[in-house]
This record gives sequence, structure tokens and C-alpha cells, in this order.
Amino acid sequence: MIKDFEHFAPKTLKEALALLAKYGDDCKVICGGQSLLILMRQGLVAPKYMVDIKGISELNYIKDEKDGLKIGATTTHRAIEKSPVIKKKYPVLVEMETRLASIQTRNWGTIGGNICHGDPAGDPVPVLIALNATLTVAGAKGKRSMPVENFSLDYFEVDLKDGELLTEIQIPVPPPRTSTVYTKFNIIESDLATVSVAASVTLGSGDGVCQNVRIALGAAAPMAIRAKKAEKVLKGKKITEALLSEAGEVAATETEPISDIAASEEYRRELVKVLVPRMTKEALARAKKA
Amino acid sequence: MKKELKFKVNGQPYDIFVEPKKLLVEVLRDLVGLTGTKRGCNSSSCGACTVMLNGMAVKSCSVLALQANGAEVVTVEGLATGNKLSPLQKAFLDHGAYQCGFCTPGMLMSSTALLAENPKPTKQQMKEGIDGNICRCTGYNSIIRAVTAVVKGEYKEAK
Amino acid sequence: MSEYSVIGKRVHNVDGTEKVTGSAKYTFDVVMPNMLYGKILRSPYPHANILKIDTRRAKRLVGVKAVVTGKDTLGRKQGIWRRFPELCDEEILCRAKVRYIGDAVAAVAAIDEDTAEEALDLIDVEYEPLPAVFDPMDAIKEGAPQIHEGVELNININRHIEWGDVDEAFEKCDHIREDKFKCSSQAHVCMETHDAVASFGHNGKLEAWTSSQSSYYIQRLYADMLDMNESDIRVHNRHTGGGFGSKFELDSAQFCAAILSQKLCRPVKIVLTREEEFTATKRRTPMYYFLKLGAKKDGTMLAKEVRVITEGGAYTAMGATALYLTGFFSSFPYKYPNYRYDGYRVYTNTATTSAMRGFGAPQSTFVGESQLDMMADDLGIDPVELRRKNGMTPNYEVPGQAFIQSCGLHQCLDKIEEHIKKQGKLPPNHGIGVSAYGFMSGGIFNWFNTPYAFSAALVRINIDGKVDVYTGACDMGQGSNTTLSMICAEELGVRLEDVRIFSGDTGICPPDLGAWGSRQTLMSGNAVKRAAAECKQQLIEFAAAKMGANIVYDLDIKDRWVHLVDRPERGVSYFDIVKETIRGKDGVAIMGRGHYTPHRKGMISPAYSFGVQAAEVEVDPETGRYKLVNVTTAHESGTVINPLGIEGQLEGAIMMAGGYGFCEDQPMDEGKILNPSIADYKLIRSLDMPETDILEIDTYEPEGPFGAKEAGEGLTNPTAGAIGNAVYKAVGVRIYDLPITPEKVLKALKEKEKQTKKAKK
Amino acid sequence: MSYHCPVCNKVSNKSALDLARHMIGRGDKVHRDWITSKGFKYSELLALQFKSFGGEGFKALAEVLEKETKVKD
Repeated sequence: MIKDFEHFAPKTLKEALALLAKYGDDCKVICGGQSLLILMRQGLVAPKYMVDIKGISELNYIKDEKDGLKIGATTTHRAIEKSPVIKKKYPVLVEMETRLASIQTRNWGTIGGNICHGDPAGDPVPVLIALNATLTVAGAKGKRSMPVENFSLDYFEVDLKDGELLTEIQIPVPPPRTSTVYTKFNIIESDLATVSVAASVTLGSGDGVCQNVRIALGAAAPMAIRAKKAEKVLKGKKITEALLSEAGEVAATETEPISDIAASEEYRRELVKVLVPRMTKEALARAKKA
Repeated sequence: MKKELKFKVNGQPYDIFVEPKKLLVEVLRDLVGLTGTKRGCNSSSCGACTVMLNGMAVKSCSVLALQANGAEVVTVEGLATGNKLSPLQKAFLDHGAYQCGFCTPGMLMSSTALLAENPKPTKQQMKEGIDGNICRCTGYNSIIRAVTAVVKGEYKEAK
Repeated sequence: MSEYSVIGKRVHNVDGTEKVTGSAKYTFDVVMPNMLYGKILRSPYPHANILKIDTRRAKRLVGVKAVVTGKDTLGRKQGIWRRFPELCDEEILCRAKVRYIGDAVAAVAAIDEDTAEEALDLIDVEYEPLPAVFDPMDAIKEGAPQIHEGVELNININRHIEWGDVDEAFEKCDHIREDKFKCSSQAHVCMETHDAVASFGHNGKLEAWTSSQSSYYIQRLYADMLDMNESDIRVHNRHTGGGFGSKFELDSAQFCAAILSQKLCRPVKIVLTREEEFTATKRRTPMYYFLKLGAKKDGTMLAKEVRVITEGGAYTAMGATALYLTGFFSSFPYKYPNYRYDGYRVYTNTATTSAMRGFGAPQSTFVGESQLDMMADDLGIDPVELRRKNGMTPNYEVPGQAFIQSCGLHQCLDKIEEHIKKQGKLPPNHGIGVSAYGFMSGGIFNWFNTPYAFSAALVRINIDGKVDVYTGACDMGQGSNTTLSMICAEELGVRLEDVRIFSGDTGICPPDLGAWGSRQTLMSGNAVKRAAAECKQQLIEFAAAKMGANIVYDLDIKDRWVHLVDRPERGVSYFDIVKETIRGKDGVAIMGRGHYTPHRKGMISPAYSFGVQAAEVEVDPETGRYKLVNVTTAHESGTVINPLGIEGQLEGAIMMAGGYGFCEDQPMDEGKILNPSIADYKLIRSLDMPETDILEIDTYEPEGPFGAKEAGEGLTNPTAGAIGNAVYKAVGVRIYDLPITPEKVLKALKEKEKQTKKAKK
Repeated sequence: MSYHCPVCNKVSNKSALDLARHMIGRGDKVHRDWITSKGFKYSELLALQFKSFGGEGFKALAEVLEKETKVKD
């Protein structure tokens, strides 16, 4: 049962930031609300004020610029899923969005809302980490940017200081011979991930050496993490089956999975051991073709 | 305190005052009085409350009513034109694409939105279109057959 | 051309247009003037005494009109086995003791749901927690907490079935298998949760709207709990959003709404939340299964012994029947010359387990078909061949238990064998598993202890020839309104659109035991058929007089044409005859009454349907995840009355039974259900649903209307077993406990790898 | 010969074991009390029965019934 609150619907970012500064901790931001309203209906969240930024059109855009892709925080999942330019240049984002929850949730839920919700099993963050994306947040005292992997601090906790709003996601143009892939393991297709793996591989020119690799794991720790040690196993080397499975073993040691009704800790580690080599190999294959 | 909500439901404009906490589904059922839209869960996962908002399928239990300000909402009661059923409604009848009928309004809205956006979806896209809607009676395949029949043009659009 | 003009045709459901336009009204949509909204306070403890309930703060909250506790009830105990008072053990609104997390202790009626919910937090209940026990294996140990007074070892009920000489037969077997299985719980997940609007008048009479499978049961159980005459109670069952076995016992929404309304003489509406639906209504019975199977080298089954311990939960409910049926269907669908079953239902401090579609047979079929496949492997016999060798045949008597008339099992086995051959060589990690089943068309037993006929119907023909059918049968989505209307139209020789059906309203419809045990097509169908026949007879008499034909001619009615059977062209319009019959009967509308109660039949059911299912899976051996590729079913249920209906029942059953094997589970911790939401309770969705093919088998059941038998629950029995056998065929690992999750498959694969490595050394 | 249930009018002509199955299977108060009066604890008989295959629980009761309820006809 939702407790009543005062509802503000600012039309501009400036207005929104002013409201957030004014009401501080007593107010919460709502955009698509696809995750937040579940918590509110169950009485887990009951703010006195709500700043509804769904209507702020200045934060709702997909810009393909020279230095990369810019996505406004209030852009819906479905808009990303159906964007021709993203399909062409960043296909992994479309693959990820297609399997995110349901069409209804994707039509109204936003990429910014998902990232700020901070669910370690959320689909976008591992992919954005693999794509080496950065985020911009804005507050009354000005803007600051950070790599997306530093944004999630802990279980459902993100680096938003009081009165700040996430405004934009930036994704750099991938270097040549680069490909990024994503998969999530679950029993029901559109379910949250039991474990998810995003892998990005950049090949050296013509010699099959893995010039750079980024591996991100979802639902394997209190927040989405980069498997840095596993990356070191592969970086700068010629990829072999043995190396790939070693990377999988190493990645499994970097996780802090939980046991819950979906899977045990051991099983999540086992999945990381299997999916990291599998996805890295897939990225490698696509990179060769790119 | 209450705020003004001006929006259209099935083409009919409404201008009402609602408490901010009110969800779109509550306003549609209790204030506008259209009980075709149902509710089946408390975790935004069953899809029985699906309506169309500005042409998109959304879960009306997961949209604040005030966020529908200025929007065009279509509910299952808005599918028929006068006494003529829509092609999808006729296809659902022919293919037994419902049994208890409680999820049917949601299924019809998801399918209608799917075809409005993409008149020629593949079978996989049809399945994605209704994947957000749980049905415990039919096993979904009859619904996919009904949507397929409409895509194949077996039903005329009601004039 | 089949000789039927209505039956067997692909028709729209009679209530279809309401359902596809959203105009169908469910109890969920009922709004009455002056109506209040109720909420129920439930116990957070699995086992505790209630010391004190202080409702003063709640009563003072603005908008609260009434707060009731166990003290406001007559303290009676309800149970569906009314013939056995010691099995009626549920107060619904607890007075002294709570027995599971979710047991109701208080209820509030207020001007709206939010106020009622807020009031719940203001009710102070003082509990004295008691030691609790959750697993039946612990509950039967000496010294385990006693959940119901005077019930030793928490054994709620035990059932025994035996024929032949089991011990001697095992001596003569060439090969014996002993296997242990664990069957899990499952939630009905009806899309419309339990709900009720109860409205007491100042005349002391009760009118209630509720989502139900048997309005007569609700009426009778209300009468028991409120100490009223059942005819002072009228229960409406408008459209119901699914039942699947969860909606024919009196539940907390119905009872608390009535108690609150009784105090206020105002309508009170209670709609259970989805969380309450998962935690505080009934669910499928989890079972520990111990099987011993003995066979000759040539595959002839000589003896089977079955021991089952079921998790009963806090109360009896319909659990006793599940215990009996799982033992009865453990011998299905094969001819075991020697068979022994011992079943024990054990009280535990968990949510009560009761009836759910299949009712014990999905459990017995999963374990039975799994073990049979293992036996086939041991003996080196093809699984289909082993089933063919031992399968039941028409007119077979299950010794001392039941008499089976029509049985198309062998045609189904042939069709499935053909289907499997057609698939040819499967790609790697694919497997097709087989599972055979049989089920009853309604039960003979009358534990509800009502003197009424099992089914009754009234048919009335009006002056314009239009036909009204009044039946106590309840349509919860399975399509009984359509099937019964078709039976009436066929018998009377009119068209489906000439028939209008009134069902589930105890005020105007004759009593019927309702929708459970797949009984309505057969039993309510027979009642409707006989009532229609009574009307037809009156029309035939007038037609014969009017036509003055030679008395050697028989008359019949087909497609609104009353005619001589041997000279179909000689006849008169049905509509004219109706007018004249009514005029000839002093202006009284034509009425016919029909009823059906199975007499002198085998112990369990008047008729049995059979079938075989083949499920194909594709397994990813590195993660254990598998995809349901295809489920093909050869089902025989006599004459098919409503083809669209039977296809719907089959595909819907595959979603539910497939879920039972594939993903559905209710993990618990100390009696607390850990996934009480549709987000966490895994359900098959459209992307996960396999392709489903149906191979129709033509049989005729003499006991059923026009030769029809059940197609509701039987179809829910085979799929879990078919999936288990398919996974074994694909990657060679056997899973012994449901659901068959990827984690279990991978663990078994790793285990198998270790075994083969050790064997190589 | 046949075996008459000492509590209700059920007659079993097969064996004492068959009558034992009837008495334990029926499981209502009347039958339970007679069984307890013979020095058995009803729940123990059941425990014997579900602990292993072979129907041990019934054999124990059948011995008593063999003596007390056999009727030559």
C-alpha cells in the first residue's frame, strides 16, 4: 500500500535539481518507476515528496556523435532497443535490452532509472562496463563524471550524493576489430539474471593477439564488477582454449556470489567458469569478422 | 493533496483530481469505472493490468496516474468499434485464445500494441510481445495462433 | 460426417464475447452500494498460542467499521470431509492457536482497502511461540511437537490399498528396483486471487459473490460455520479467474467477509493479495515416495509396493483425498497383479496442502514413469514396448478397486511411437522422454456427505424455442458452460445459439458438487442430457400426435427439425411444435429435470481417460540448462464434445505440469515461503513454452454423455515424468526430486563424470 | 474360515492379515481404541509400517487377530 506524498513534475533539469536541493533526504526521484513502485507498493519506500523527472525531455535523447554515443538518462529501454544507429554500431545494447524484463516494462522504464536502482542483477550495467562507458551526474553544485563501474557502490547503493541526478551515459567509439557480447543465465527467458557476463575483445592487427579485453560480471557480487584478474590472463596474448578456461577459473575467484532461491553460491561460480570463456570466445569470433 | 489529471481514455477526455499515490490502474478501475483492466500481482510481473499509453503497452499498476497527464490511454473496452469487435478480438474467439478470461484484457492490449508497432512480427516477436503477460489456463500457443491469423490478414479491420 | 450436428464442432465459448471485451464481471469487479473493504491479519509464527488480541487501537482508526477475531465466530471447525468430524479441523479465524505462517487471527472492515490495511498494524496480538516442525519426516518422530491435540505422531490420516500377494510375488521376480523420490509443492497461481463479497441482510440471510469451483460447497460450508440453513444462503459464482483445485473449500476471504458483514449488515469485500495467495491458501501436496518394483526378465511387471509420506501442512482440507488418489494412481496405467500402497499424511507447521489439478497423480506419475524407464533400461527393453506389454486394456478391473470400461492406452502408445520414429536421429544433447497416464472422470466417493444427487440440471424451453439450462456446475475457465450448452443443444436437436446457460448461482440452479476431479463433463453433462431428453420427449409426443405418422416410425429432432427418423424429409418445424406443446400444456413452459449419481460403479470413478506424452528437451551439458523443445500428447477421452476446449485444456496443462517439472517450487525456511510473488515464483511464459502437438485418439465411453469423458486433470499428470525421462535420454542423468533445475542436472553430470573417471582407473 | 472385525460388522474371508489391513486402514477412533486395548500403540504400528517395505505393521496385528477373531464356518 503506497503512502501518499507530494508530487512534483519539473519540466527542466534545473527545476528538478532545485527541488532535490530543497527537500533533500525527504524526497525521492521517480522516472519510469518500474522498480521503485514495486518497493513503494510493498511499503519498503515511503517518501514525503517525489520529484517525477519522466517529463524532462532534455534528458531523453540518443545522440551518435564523433566521440561516441550519448544516451539521456530518461531514455526508455525500448527506445534503445529500437534505435537503428545503436543496432548498427553498438548491437550488444540491443541484444541486452531485448531480454530485459517485458515489453511493457521496457516501454516505460528508463536506462537511468535501472542504473540508479543499483540491482547487481540489472542487465545494462555489465554491458556498459564492457563498453567502457562513463556516466555524468548533475547536482546543485555542478556536474561530475565517472566510469560506470565505479557508480555502483554496494547492494542497491549508487554514488549519487544528496540532490544529484544521473543525466547522461556516454559510450566511447569502440576501437577497430572490437566486439562486445552479453549473456545472462536464468531458467525463465525474461527473468533477472542468476549470473550475467559481458565480454569485449579487441584484436591486434592481423596477428590474432588479444590487444585488449574487458570482462564484466552481473549478479555475482553485491554490484556488477569487472573481472580484472581474468582480463590479465588474456590481455596481450594469443587466445587459446586453455587460456580461456583459465580466465574462467580466475574470474570465478573474483566473485562474491550469494546463495538464494535461484541458485547456490557454488553453482553461480560454476556458471562464471563456463560463461566467461564461452562469451570471450564469442566476442573473439565476432571481432575477427568486425 | 490531490493534483489535476487531464487525459483521454478510449478517446473520451477526463479531467479529474487524484491523490499522487494513485496508480493508473486504480484510476481506470475505480474512478473512470472501466473494470476490464485487471490486477493479478503486487510485483509488476503478471501483465493483467496492461493498457496502451500513447500507443505503447505499459503495466498500469507500475505507472503513477499523474504520469498519464495529457496522454491517450486505450483499455480493452476501447478495442471494439461500436458493436464490431476488433480483428484480434475475433481471432481470440475463433482460436480459443482465452479460458478463464482474467488475463485476456492484458493479452489483447499487449497484442494490439505489438501489431500497432509492427504489423508483420515474426513468431519470436509475437512471443516477446506477450511474454510480459502470465496466463495459467491456455499455455500461450493458442494466443500466438490468434495473433498469427490476424497478421496473415484473415480478419478485416472493423470500419 | 459424424452423426452429431453440434458436438465436435469448433465453437466459440458461450461467454467468449464478454471475455474478449473486458465486460465479463468477476467477483474482483463486484462493487455494491454501502460496501466496505476487508483485510485479514495473519500469524507471523508457524506454531503459537494466541494469548491476547487487543483491537481497541484498530477500532478507533477513522474509517474502520468493524474488527473481528476468533471470539466473534462460533468456534466451529470446517473441513471438506464432513463425514469424518475428526478431519474437520480448521477454524479459519483462529481462536486459541495458530498452526502455520499465514493462519488468520483477525479481520478488519473499513471504508477502503488502505484504511483496512493500516488498521491491521494497530491490532496487537500477544503470541506464545511453540516449537514447530516443518518436514513430515521430522513430524512423525517421537517427541515432535503435536500440532493437533490427540493426534499421535502428527499422522493426520493413513490410507492402505492392496491386492494379490506382494511379498510372494517379489520372490518370483528376476529384477527388483527400489527407488526414492521427492515431489515438490506447487502453487495454483489462479490469475484471479481468492476473493469474496459477503452481504448479510437484516433478515439474517446471506448473499455472497465469490470466485469458486463449487458454489454449492461454499453454500454448505458457510451453513456449517455460521450455523445457518443452507437455503438461507445464496452464493453467486459469476466469472471465475481460474481455480485449478484451489477454490472449492471455504477460504479466509469468504469466511472473514461473512463474519464482518454479519456484524454490520453491510456488504464486505475481501480480495486476497498475491502474497496471501501464495502463503495463506492451499497448495499441491509435497510427497516423499518410496517405490519397490519387481519384474520378470521379459518385462512383465509382477509386483509394486509403494510407501508415501506427504507433507500435510496445518489442516486436513482435501489432503486426505490426495493421499488416497496418489496411491490409487500409482498403479496407473498398468496391470500390476500384486500391489501394495501405504500412505501417511502428516501434519506440519506449513501452509495446508490440498487439491491441485491432477490431485496426487502428477506425483505418482512422475515417480512411476521415471522408475519404469529405469526398469526398461535395466532389462534392455524399449520404454514404449515395456509400457505396451503391461498397459491397461478396455474392460480391465483394477482388483477390488475400480472397473475400467473404455481405455485407448494402446492406440496412444502406437501413435507416440510413430511420432518418435518420425523425429529420426536427434541432434546431440537432445532427448525424447515418454510418460503414460490415466485419470478419473469425477470421483464416486461422497465424503462431503450431501444427500443431493451428484449433479442436477433443469432445462426449460420458452415460447420462442429458446432453451434455458440451469446447472450447479461451475465454469472456472475450463469451459463447462460451453460444453454443457453443446450437450443440451445436441440432445434437443437445436443450435448452440438457441441455448442460454445459468450456472453456479445456488439461488436458481439445482445443486451440483462442482468442478473438481474432472467430473463436470461426465456427471453434469449426463444431468443436462437427461433434463434435455425429458423436454424432447414432451415435444416428440406432441409432434407424433400432430403428424399422425404410423406408430412404427420413430421421431427425432435435428437442427430445429422434428422428423421421422426413417423419412427425415417428413417433419415439422421445431419452433411450431414448441408453441403447440406449450399451448397443449395449458400454457406452461416445457421443463425437464435431469440428475446423475454414479451407482454400482467401481470404487473410484465412472470412467477413466488415458494418454501418453512425449517431451523433447535440449540440454546444455556445460551449465545443465535445458530447453523444452516440444511436447506431443496422444490423449483419449472418448467423444470430444468441445475440440477448442480440449486443445485448450491440453496446452494449459502442459504449461502447469511442465512448470511442475521445469521450474515451479516453493522453497521454505522454518515454515516461511521464500518466494511469495509472481516475480520470484518461476512460471513458464510464452518464450519458455514448448511447441505442443495433440494426437487425437477416437474412443467411446458408454458411461459418459455421447461417449465423453474427462480431459481436465489427466493431462496434468505426465509432463514432469516426460521431462525427467527426456533429460535422462539426452545426457544420461536421472533427477529424483522435483523441480528438475539446471543446478541439479549439472551436479548429476559432474557426479557421472567422476564415476566414469573412477571406472576407467 | 473367516475373520470378523471385533468392532464393526466387516467380515474378511481371506486372512487375518486382510482384517488387520481393514482395522488399521479404517483408522477411526473405534478401531484405534480396540487396537490399543490389545497392548499396541497405534502410532507405533504405523511407524513400523512406513519405516520399511513388507507391511510389518500389519503382520504384528494379524497375529493377535488370528487368535481372537477366527470363525470357522
